[in-house]
Amino acid sequence: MRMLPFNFDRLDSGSIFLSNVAGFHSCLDQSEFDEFIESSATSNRTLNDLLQSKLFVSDNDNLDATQAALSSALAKKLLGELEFRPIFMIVPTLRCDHACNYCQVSRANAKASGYDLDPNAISIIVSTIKRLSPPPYKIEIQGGEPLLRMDLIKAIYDQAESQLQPGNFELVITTSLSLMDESILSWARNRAVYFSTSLDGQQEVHNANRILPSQDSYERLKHSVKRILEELGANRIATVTTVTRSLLEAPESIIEAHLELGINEMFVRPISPYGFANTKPSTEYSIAEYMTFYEKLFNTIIKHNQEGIPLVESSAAIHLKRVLIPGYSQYADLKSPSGLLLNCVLFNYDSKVYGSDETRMLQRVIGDIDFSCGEVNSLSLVKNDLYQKLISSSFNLVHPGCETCAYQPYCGSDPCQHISLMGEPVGDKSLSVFCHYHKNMFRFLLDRYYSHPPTRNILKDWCHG
Amino acid sequence: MVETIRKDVFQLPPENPIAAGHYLLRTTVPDSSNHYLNQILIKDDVYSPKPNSQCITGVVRSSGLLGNISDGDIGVVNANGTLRVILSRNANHNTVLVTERCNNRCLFCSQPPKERDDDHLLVQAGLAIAAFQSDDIIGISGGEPLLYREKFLRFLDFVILHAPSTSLHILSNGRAFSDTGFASEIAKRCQDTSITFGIPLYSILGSNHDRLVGAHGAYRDTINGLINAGNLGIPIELRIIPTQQNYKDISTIVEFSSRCLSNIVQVSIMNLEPTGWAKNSWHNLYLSPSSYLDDLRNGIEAAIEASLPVCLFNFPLCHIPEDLWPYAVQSISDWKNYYPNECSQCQLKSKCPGYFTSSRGKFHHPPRRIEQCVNGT
Amino acid sequence: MRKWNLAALLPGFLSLNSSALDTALPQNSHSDSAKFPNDTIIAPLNLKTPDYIAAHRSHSSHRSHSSHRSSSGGSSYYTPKPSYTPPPTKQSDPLGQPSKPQYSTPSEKQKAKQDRALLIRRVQLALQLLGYYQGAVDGIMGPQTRQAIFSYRIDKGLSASDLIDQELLNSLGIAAQ
Amino acid sequence: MEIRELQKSDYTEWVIRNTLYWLTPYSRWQLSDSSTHWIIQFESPSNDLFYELDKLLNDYTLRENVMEKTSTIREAITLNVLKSIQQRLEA
Repeated sequence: MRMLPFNFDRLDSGSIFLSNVAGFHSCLDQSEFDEFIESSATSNRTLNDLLQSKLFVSDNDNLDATQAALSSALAKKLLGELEFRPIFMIVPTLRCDHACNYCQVSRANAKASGYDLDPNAISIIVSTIKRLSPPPYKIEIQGGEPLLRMDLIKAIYDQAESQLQPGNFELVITTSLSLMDESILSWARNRAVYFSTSLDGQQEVHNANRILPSQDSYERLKHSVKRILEELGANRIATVTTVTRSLLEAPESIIEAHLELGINEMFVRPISPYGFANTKPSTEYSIAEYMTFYEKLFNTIIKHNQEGIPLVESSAAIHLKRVLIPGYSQYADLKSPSGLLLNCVLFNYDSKVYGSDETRMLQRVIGDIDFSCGEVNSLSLVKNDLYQKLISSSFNLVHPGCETCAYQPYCGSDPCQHISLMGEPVGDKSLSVFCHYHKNMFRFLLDRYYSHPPTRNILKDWCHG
Repeated sequence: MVETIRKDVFQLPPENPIAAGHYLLRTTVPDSSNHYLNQILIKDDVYSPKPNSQCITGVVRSSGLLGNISDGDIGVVNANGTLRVILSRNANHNTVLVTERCNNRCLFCSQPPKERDDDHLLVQAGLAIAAFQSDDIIGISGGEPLLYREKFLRFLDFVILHAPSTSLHILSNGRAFSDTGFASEIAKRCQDTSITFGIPLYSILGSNHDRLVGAHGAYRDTINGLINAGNLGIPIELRIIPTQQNYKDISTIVEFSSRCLSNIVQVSIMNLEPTGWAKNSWHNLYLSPSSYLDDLRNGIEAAIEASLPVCLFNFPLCHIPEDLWPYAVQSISDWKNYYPNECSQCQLKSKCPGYFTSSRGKFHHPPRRIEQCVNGT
Repeated sequence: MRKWNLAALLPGFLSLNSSALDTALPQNSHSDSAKFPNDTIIAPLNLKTPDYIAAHRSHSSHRSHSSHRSSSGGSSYYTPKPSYTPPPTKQSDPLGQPSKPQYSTPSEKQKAKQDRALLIRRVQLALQLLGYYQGAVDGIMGPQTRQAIFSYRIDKGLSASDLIDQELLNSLGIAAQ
Repeated sequence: MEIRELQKSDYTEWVIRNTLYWLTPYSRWQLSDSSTHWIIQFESPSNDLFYELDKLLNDYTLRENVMEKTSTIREAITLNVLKSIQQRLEA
């Protein structure tokens, strides 16, 4: 028997997680692992067959075929992740009614001028979208607070309907919902319009993060979500939770907030460590602290599931899907090369076009480099040196630190984060927040998946649901 | 005699004997000769004068035959005076055999191979397909059709030229595709017409696959072949037949296909058919689906996870649990498909794949009670 | 440990998507596997319908992979049969369109001639199918046809000649007229 | 400040460098060597650091063991794939 290349990592429960370039994985216990390293076989015949079927080992007769299979799989994976399948983001305004502590997008005052999209640009933006990719289209309206310019959102929808054809696109509005009203609801009713909103916890936590002059961000959100659920249905609203320092101590607050609003699915993530976020010492925490929090949150969610309340945490689902589902590469953060440009094209309010939400933010902080790929009228995506360099340097297969990591085939790369924190796109993984976060998520989730069968069944439902 | 869904063999009336060979069967008098095959006219038993046409080679008076064919079907007359309908417009599935030669010796081969020159089968198949002019799918089986190599490329060219609307589904062990040049030639032809290859893979353990197909080195060729074919754009239906030797490998075969192979258009999991050599070692091969349900389910799950379409073939519904019914398809060719008497009361009969006629006697696994009591109530 | 330099290859990687990323292209043009000649190892780009999860938050309403049933049915190989349409006849073919009206039977000689042409045609088709004959399927016993018959007979160990006889017809599996 | 000396006969440079790569978050370090030893100087030693050091040394030694058996195949696969993609792009 001939051993084939693989990487490994130790899970908390003591088992050892193996993966190879083709994306196969397997879990061994310590003694099986030792035997395998020693002699390319364990004393468990069934396990040996499994390891052979997953291309961790080959019989000598078929070595060339096995090698060809590994190559074919790697090529399939690389080409799949190179596919250009962008989500199109449009920023109708940078103005916002909120003044949040950690606002990731530098915002503009609600009354400021010069931060809105020129209505005449909309038709060009939509025709550019049509030229760039085949249907279906997903158009995400970003901000600022886009509901400040509902007129522009409607114009975008109308343009999309006439140029892209109904049924070929959907519009996702990312909004705090503070300006939601009945007229918006009735407009959305028969249109492919979805809402995505930030929910940072229950009243106290949410209002501490999401600062409105009237101090009632949570109440407004709660009312709007209730109306969306009543009028449009549960599939029209989704939430994102950004974990701040104050939430770290109170994971159950997220769950309670979702239950209070009647939403079963949550998407929880750590605060972005970008240098340009208004990070004050009070909002900073380590990934170790985050994982302690996440573990509590996760355990409570699983407990709810076991008691018949079908809560879903989507970050967990996304990480596991990357491992369990061959070809799953729709999540821009977890792919290599990075999802920059390949998964996202952003049309900013000032007609500039960016390859991700983060690049337009980087632009606000690092003014002397042009992070855009030009204006919508003079777009040059391919010839842009900066994006070539960024994407080129985002293949984690060859990154120091990643090449011996067992999660490399499932992980991604974030050149923008590394630029913002370390001044270069590859980053020192030993200090990288991106690496710490994702590595620990994989490690934690796979441990739970393999060491606890009841949890495993719930996680399977999340991945397949 | 068991009642099949569609009868396909008929004894010809002894008067006016028809010479052996392939014929285009006509129910109306043709006004022109056929380029590819001689034509015979099928009439009912009532005597009528032989029609005055130079375009037909003979007349068969048989109501039984007439009732079972359509104008334009293809039949083969044997020396013993029987006629077998090989391409039928009424059939759920048409297949032609192009060779009996094979480089595998599958333990459950339904068409045990013979080592002799049988190029004439390829010629007859080509002429029959051209004469049949179907715009549907015709199955090509063997033997191993790709043993023809160059000739098979000519055969495909012939079909593309003379029966351009006909799609082909070709059963092959895929070993020939390990030759990249040959695979590219086939791939070129897949651009011109709709061609799918049905290729079996029985295990990702090379020795296990080789043992089941009775040929050392087969796994290696088939794996290299599947990789080449898929990556070159040849559409592949991947076939898995669970036996006692490989039922545990179902889900790893599926995961392998989804990670390493491209262009898998369908994964077909097929219940063993008790014909040919499978009968010899039936008791060492056959495994009742109920004894490997978890493996079956895991395989289906793995396919769904990877967005690979998956189907169960030849599984009577009463042999698998209800959650797997959506994947079971009625697929047994109608001329060898039957339902035992016990099935007559079953409410699901119309949706059920039923049995192979060959599964009678000691190979039969009788219908069972379905949990919800739909069987026999 | 690495002897190869991936970064050096990457401008190429990017140009993989250049057709998609170039807005100067005509409408609806997008990256397409067919544009790239396939190599043995490389899988074609799969243009599957994406299961969108946005960089931020996706709406879970469109999870394409959960459509369990789309796969079942196996209907791709078992579709209902269309009704029969007679084989096309070529205008240029005298045999396909009998020039004489039905009431006037052709002479025995003429019938034999037509039968012979039909038989030659089928031999030509069979030899075309087996790769021996590249000429026109015209029912005429020309030099190319004779050469093809000769080669075939030699290959199959039949008696060496360029004639159509029962031995040849049996070998090819063609019925005599 | 604390110094660890590791025998060169026990650990290769590959193992030492990969191990140290992941120790940066725990402490600043400096590597030097004598003819027989790797000499590592840690600025802020701690129990966590040395626990991690031992674990990493152990695991990278195992990885090196695996690499020795598999690196030829690994290189071949990666090169083969990249070359094929490149060829297709240039075609």
